[in-house]
Amino acid sequence: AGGSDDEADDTGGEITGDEPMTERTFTAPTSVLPDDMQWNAANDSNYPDRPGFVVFDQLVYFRATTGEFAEGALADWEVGDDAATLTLQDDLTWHNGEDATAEDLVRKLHISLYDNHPIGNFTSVENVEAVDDTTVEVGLEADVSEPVFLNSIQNMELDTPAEQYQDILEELENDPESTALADFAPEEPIGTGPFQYDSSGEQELVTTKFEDSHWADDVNFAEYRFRFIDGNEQAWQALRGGSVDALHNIFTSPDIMASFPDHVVEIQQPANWGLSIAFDHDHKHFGQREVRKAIAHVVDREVVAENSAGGGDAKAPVGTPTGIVGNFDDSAAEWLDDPDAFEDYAGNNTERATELLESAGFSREDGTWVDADGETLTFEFKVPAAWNEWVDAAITINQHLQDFGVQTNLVTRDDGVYFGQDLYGDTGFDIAGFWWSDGWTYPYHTLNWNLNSADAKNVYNYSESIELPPIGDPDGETETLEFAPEFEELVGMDQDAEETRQKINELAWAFNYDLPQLPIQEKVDQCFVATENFSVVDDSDPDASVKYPTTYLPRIGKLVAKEE
Amino acid sequence: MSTDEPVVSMDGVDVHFETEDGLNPFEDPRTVRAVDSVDLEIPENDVVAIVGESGSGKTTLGKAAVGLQRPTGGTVSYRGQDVWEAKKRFSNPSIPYDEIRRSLQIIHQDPGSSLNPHRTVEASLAEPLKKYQTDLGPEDREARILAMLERVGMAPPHDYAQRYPHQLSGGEKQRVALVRALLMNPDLILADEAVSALDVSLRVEVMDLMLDLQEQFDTSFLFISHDLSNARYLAEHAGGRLGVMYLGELVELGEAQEVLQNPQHPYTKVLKWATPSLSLEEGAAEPPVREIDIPDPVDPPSGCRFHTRCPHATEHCKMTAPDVRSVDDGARAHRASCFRLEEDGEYWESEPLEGAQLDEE
Amino acid sequence: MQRYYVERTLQAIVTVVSVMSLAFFLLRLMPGNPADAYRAELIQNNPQMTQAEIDHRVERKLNVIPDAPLHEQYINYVTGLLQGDLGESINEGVPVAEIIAEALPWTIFTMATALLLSFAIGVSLGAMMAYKEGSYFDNGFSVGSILFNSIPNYIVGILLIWFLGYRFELFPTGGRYSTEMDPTVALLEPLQTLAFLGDAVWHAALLIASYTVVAAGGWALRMRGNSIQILGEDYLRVARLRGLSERRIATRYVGRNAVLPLYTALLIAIGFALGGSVILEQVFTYPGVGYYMIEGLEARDYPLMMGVFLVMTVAVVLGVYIADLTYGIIDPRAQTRGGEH
Amino acid sequence: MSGRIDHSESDAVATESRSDAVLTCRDLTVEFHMDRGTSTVLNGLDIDVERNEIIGVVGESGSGKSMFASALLDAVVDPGVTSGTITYRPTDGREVDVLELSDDRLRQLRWEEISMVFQGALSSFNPTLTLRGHFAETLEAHDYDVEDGMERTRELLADLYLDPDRVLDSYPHELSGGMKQRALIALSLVLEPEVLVMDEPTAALDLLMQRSIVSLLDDLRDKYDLTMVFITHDLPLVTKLADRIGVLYAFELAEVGRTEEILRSPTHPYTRALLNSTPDIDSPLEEMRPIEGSAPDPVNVPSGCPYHQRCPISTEDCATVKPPMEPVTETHDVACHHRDRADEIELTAEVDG
Amino acid sequence: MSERSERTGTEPLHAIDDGDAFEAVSETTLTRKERYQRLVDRWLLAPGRIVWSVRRARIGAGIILLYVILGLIGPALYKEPRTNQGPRSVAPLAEGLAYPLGTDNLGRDILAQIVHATPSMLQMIAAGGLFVTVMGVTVGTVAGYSGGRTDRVLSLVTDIVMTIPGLPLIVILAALLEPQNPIVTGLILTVNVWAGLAREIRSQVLSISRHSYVEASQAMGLSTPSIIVKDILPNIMPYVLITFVNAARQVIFASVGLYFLGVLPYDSVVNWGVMIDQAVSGGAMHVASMAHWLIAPLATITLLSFGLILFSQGTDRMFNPRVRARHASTTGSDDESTEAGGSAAATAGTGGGIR
Ligand SMILES: Nc1ncnc2c1ncn2[C@@H]1O[C@H](COP(=O)(O)OP(=O)(O)OP(=O)(O)O)[C@@H](O)[C@H]1O
Ligand SMILES: Nc1ncnc2c1ncn2[C@@H]1O[C@H](COP(=O)(O)OP(=O)(O)OP(=O)(O)O)[C@@H](O)[C@H]1O
Ligand SMILES: [Mg+2]
Ligand SMILES: [Mg+2]
Repeated sequence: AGGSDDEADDTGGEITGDEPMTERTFTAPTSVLPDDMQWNAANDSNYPDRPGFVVFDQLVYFRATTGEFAEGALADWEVGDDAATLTLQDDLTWHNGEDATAEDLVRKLHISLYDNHPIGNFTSVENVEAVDDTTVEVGLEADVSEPVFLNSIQNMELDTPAEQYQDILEELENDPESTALADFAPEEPIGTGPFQYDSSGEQELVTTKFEDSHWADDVNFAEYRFRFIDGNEQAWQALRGGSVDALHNIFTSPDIMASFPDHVVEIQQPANWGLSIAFDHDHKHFGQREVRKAIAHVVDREVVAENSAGGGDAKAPVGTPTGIVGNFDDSAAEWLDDPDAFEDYAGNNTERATELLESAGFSREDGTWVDADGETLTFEFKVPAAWNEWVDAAITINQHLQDFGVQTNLVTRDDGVYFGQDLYGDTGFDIAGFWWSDGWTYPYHTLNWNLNSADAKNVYNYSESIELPPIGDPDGETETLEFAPEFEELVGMDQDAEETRQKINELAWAFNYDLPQLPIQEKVDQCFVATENFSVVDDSDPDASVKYPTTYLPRIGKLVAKEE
Repeated sequence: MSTDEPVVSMDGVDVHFETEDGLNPFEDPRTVRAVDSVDLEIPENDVVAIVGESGSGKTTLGKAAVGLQRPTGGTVSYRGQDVWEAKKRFSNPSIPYDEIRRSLQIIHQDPGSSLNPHRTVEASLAEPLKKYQTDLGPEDREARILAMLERVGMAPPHDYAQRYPHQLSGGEKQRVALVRALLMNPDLILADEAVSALDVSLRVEVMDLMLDLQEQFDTSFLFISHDLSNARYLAEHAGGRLGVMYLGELVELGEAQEVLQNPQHPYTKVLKWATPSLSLEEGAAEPPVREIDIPDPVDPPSGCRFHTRCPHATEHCKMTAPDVRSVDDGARAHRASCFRLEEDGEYWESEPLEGAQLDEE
Repeated sequence: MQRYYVERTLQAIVTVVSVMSLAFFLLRLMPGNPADAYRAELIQNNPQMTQAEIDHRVERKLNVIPDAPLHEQYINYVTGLLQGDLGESINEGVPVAEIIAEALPWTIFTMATALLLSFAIGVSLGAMMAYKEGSYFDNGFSVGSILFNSIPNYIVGILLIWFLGYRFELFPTGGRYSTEMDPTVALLEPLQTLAFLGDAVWHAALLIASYTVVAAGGWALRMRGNSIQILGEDYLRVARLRGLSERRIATRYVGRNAVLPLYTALLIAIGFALGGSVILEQVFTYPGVGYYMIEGLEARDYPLMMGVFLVMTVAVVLGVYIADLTYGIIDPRAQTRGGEH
Repeated sequence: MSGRIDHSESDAVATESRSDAVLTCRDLTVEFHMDRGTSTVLNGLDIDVERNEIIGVVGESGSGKSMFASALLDAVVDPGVTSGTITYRPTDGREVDVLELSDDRLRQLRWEEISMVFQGALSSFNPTLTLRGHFAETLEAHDYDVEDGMERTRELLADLYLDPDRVLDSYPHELSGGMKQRALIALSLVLEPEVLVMDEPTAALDLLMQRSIVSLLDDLRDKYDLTMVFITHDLPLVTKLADRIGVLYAFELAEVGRTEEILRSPTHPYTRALLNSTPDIDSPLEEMRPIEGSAPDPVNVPSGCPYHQRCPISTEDCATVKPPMEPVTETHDVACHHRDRADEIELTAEVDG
Repeated sequence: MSERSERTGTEPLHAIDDGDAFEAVSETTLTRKERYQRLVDRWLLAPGRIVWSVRRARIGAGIILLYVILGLIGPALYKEPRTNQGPRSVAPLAEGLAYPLGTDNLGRDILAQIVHATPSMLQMIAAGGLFVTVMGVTVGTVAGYSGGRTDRVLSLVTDIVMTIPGLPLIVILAALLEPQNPIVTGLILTVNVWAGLAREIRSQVLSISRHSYVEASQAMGLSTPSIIVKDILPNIMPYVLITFVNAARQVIFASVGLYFLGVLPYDSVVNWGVMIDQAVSGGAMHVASMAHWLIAPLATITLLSFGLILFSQGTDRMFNPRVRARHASTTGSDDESTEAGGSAAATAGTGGGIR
């Protein structure tokens, strides 16, 4: 079994850092047909994002377990009050042989700004300029704390060489509405990453080691291939059959993992997001805090998470719903001064739920909850049909609620309709599967997402302010809390300051008390590497939590080919 | 019911079928002239037997007579009322269509397909009663059916009543069909080859039964057969008439005995030749026709339609069609259409066709 | 007869046009649109992408989607169609015709092989069953045929993948040909061509097998019925009395006369096979037209779906059309019957 | 059944004397074993077919006529069992026991020596094969020279008033019933057989066509020196053609004799009834009457004389003792206990000439 | 003529005088019970006996009956499927009879899922089958019987509907209507299946209406509907039944296929197709210990489909009057020999049902 419980042998031996160069090929899956691929990430069709990770360099990389940023195309960065200074690696070379300079980064940032990239929240095109060959200064229009800023540029890749994008930038400068960027569809990428495009065929994309890359010294294999694989079953089979050496990120239940060869290791990374139940706050029943809380008490999150993970540990149940991620390793509680002051809604506390519902005027008739007007407490629970883990979780949640006498009905929806119309469109929902964080560890992001974001207002119609009692005293005197100003303040606050912590505690309490959403679980991404021909570090290494280990670890010599 | 009007009178009746699959889309669809300007009156309590080769239009004529085949020309009247006029939705006929429908019945050639295989004899027979004798209760219906079955010699009737058609012999099926027709109390029954499919010994039996019932119920019969001996048997017994059809035309019609003993049309003679008798005499071994096969009814010969086969045909026959001519006078005149009935005329002058002779041997 | 051809041709055209129009409007009535589908895809693939970014992208997608009134879109589509233009795939950004031209040969290859194979197997088996009517052989294979006919072909597909693909790893479970393969079909390179074709067959083997197994059962049962009927015909008895060899009787008499009525069914089945490939190709991730149908559906890629739908409809209409027009040539009995089959 | 053994013995003696028989049937029996019992559909038939004669076999529907025809070629459909003997004597003086032949020899005998025209002529052709194909394949199957054979075919077709070119290139469905029937006769003669067995060859046709074919057959017999067994339910049809007539009743022969003997002095009550029930355009009107009762079931043939239940002159004896086949004249045999009382049944059908 | 009737002595007795036959009335009346018994015998017992007499039909009927019983009383007798009612992925019989067919990845009893899915599947099948049958029979008979323009129009519509590639259309309709109600789902899944039946029935009706008994009924002035119902429909019943079965199979195949593709939405009510989908995506094909999760619904579907085909093969006899007569208790025995062999008509379509 590919458990990570066995040590050295599993990971294929120690990585010393001076492995000899080999002719090996590392093969991973891609879900885009290699023949159809085009390499402009801003174009919507057939952009191969996994291959993109090896061909292009991200500006910075993010270690999810520690919340730190690691260097990527940027060697250094500094975020001050009114400016951020970004310094490129000085040995960065484009695959076409040209040096990658600050001009290139400026081009990237300009294009991104024209393309509505979120750094536009802090700056504009005029404020971005190269200071020297490797340094770019970004003037900031408002206070931004470092993690918030870095988060916003983290998934940015240096992928716009002059050869391909100079004309496009010029066109955008002339006409910001131009669609030139979105229409551009280069058949071959030019990046700065450790592997460069070689060829693509019916089933495979071949990239070869780029000797001039910043990372070249740590890469000891000659090729990185991507094989077209569609669907999880095919992917598992490919890994099992040895036609790929890794899977980037596929939820895999313990039963299935058991079918993998012994030399396959699992690398877990916190995904920092997961399923929640979104309530329509405009709904007659779900707009009531008591109802939401009752539901929270009824759903046994541990069971749900376990079911959703197929009995494995790939989903961590949310311990205490505070709107802070880190349930995977309990790091969430570290942000709280007094974790016990928070309601944990643990287990299947029907007594408490009954109390709450009765206090809201509901009564139970023939095993069904009915409100004071005689209306049944009933809803359709919508989930996207193709998200199997969610469906499994929803089935379980549904079961818990039905057992408690809430008349629920699970409805699976076409993905497009679900996201396009139920969540972001007109059809709406009573209760739907949603997510309660968006991948960042810094609590600002998650709390903002739940309490203050456009989604909070538009998707589940959350109010802009609430009446909040003091922390730990739900029955105490309430005070009005306006969310928007709170978060505006928090954005610029130094993450290490005590007042920042205070604010986070207060907002977490607001979350815990009012339950804008009910967080159910937190996902753990699963990456698999076959260690027959390659060695990889254990997932306790913080670098293994950079997304995706299969594409990041080779850069830093933590995924290396074994000697032939 | 005692009008002087004939039960059915057909006046210049044509039935032409259009066949759709012509080879050339621009060509007019081809027409089968199944029945061509036929006049025929069937008075009450009369028997008319029609004979002719297969495809000569007997069935079509018969169906036209009982109002099951709409004529493309001419009129068919029931006691003076135009049948198809009466059927029209907003017409105001002197005799309602329902009554006409009831009065004209049919017995089919094929005993096998004349009864619904899925219904017992009783169920089949109950249908007309349910429709026309609504006052009868189920028990009375059953009693009547049983009585009728017994009347036609199917005893014990309740056994037969519960049988399915496949459990009946051909003769029995025909009897049931006969009963079904009779239960409607019709004025005219079209018996379309009603005995041809039966075993020889059964034919006489069924024909006798028909004669019997015709007598008893005062029903007229239009009896169709390709077998001259059967037609004769029935027609002569009832003192009825015999008609001969050839390619859609009624070429000869008259008292049965008269027609047989004194056939006027060469075709009637051919039929007579073809009807085997128990005689030991070596009849003329060669058929008295020039051609064995009947011409294609889709494209019937010009002039007299029989000229292609007639042993006496001349060039004249090829050109002109003969008129109907009465052989003798009288209400039920013997008539035929052949040039040879004329004392003189172009026919006698023109050249005989190849293989034909003017005079009989 | 000619009139019949003209009418039949007209009818075929009317059919295609009506089905296409129906499909055109049905497609656009479906809940969700390309932008929604795209949003779903973005969300699914990029959990860290911010809402603003996603909105921006979706908005950009909306620009690609024609937003003229429906009837105008329809007219545009039809005029395009008349000029041989199937439109451009919203999702893939390439002309639909290109996608289909690339995918169709593969579907035709697999489905035609499967159909012909199933037909050949079914017909021979059915004839043998009829000859041995009532024997253990007959009973065994009858039940077998019924049983196989009771299983949807994609389930057979799943089972085959399961056992031959995953368990024993004898066959690949997806894709058209091996990565290493250089797709060559050239007379000058017979070896490579052969290797390539062999590889393609190997890849399609399970797909073909799952269709074949199920369909063969149906053909066998029909062939058996037809043959049994013919075995009872008078002319067969006469043929035996005339001293014809059993082989001639089996082929020229029983075989031919029993197979002929299946000819129409075969052609129609060929027509429907394209449409029938949808689930199978999905199960085998075999990028043929059926696969793109679902791809198109998931992305609400109207032009792509319309294109695939058109191809499938035309295939059916063509199959029925050819069957109707040629049956007379194939079966002399039908010649005089005209259009009545 | 008690009478049967001795009657066949005596009959064997009687027939020995007869001269040039092409086919001699002795105790020819066909049985079907079915769930509800054994169905004897041909019961101990003894009959000789003389060379170059036309023998007519008549009987009502279901009396076993077709079974007799099939049995002559040992071609009774499965699972029928044929027993007894059929001796075939070709011109060269050999004697062939038809029922004992090996498969190969039987295959040769059929069509080359004895051929057959079926009751269902209209469905006797392969619908997807032209008539030329039928002729050619028959010739090939018997290793005949195809070219010669086709020449003969043309002649045969012409003799039958058919246009050889048109007919040979047609598919069966393109021909009318009469043409098909004649083509089938031609097909049965293409190998120049000695004996032609015809099972109701004209039943489905018009009278005119029937009559024409019958007269054609007469010509053919003379031209090709054929021996014919002509089976029909239509007595008048065969009287013009046949030299002798056999009357089948209930799977057994009731009476055999020269045609004029059967017509003039029918001796079996059944024959007389049959004659009486036959419509005829020449005979006076009042004289037709049906045969009462119905044909017996092959599983339960009445004991004794099978006709006794329907016979107006039957006695106790008839119900128990089976009447043997005994000669009335040298050429006229009948199986009836009351052959002397035959006159009691009025013969209404008067045969002239 | 008395002379003749005397000669025509085939009628053994003339108990009723000639004229009376026409006026005869009954002296006895059937009791209600007797009549009721006759009806029951004709419509229920006789078909039952016939089905019972053919092995294939007997097995088929047995299987179908099993499912019907399962659908009717199964849910009441057997426990409901619930998440975590047992351990995850228990193999069949691994824990005795607690989970006879094992459990799935959520610890739900698989037998319970199959049992509780049966009613909705049966509804779906019945709805689809009925829809096809009613549509097909109506359109087919109307077109075939009335002829003329009605026929041409209906035939054209039928031909067009028949040509629509069924599966893609269903996929679109399913996405369009998102049916949750099994009955609606059944209708959608058979939306174009009726056309094939209609076409077939039309030609059958054309040939049946050439039978002279139909003309005789017309001659009797019977109304068209009654001719259709009494003279024509009984003849096409075997065909109708076979099509019903094929439609049912189409429903099963297509529904499972579409659930499997994820095109059909599903709700809390379990469903065989959903089970297969969940099993496959849950990896049952990969792990031997979970194989039962996939095999159970597969076998359930196959068995039902198998039963349906067997049944339909046996049922043309049910409508065959020859067989009927032999099995009717009210009629005397019949001596017709049984014709052997299954029927040619009963063969199912090719291509696995969906096209
Ligand atoms: N419905 C029809 N459509 C087209 N042609 C028809 C139709 N009915 C009859 N005919 C043609 O009309 C001609 C006369 O047919 P009809 O059935 O009246 O002949 P018939 O004398 O009754 O022949 P038979 O003795 O064979 O019953 C035939 O050539 C036949 O093919
Ligand atoms: N295959 C069979 N199995 C059992 N009985 C049969 C079979 N074929 C015919 N019979 C029976 O054999 C008997 C004689 O049949 P046969 O065909 O010889 O009659 P036929 O005199 O030729 O009658 P028809 O004039 O109707 O052709 C009939 O009672 C018939 O039911
Ligand atoms: Mg007729
Ligand atoms: Mg016979």
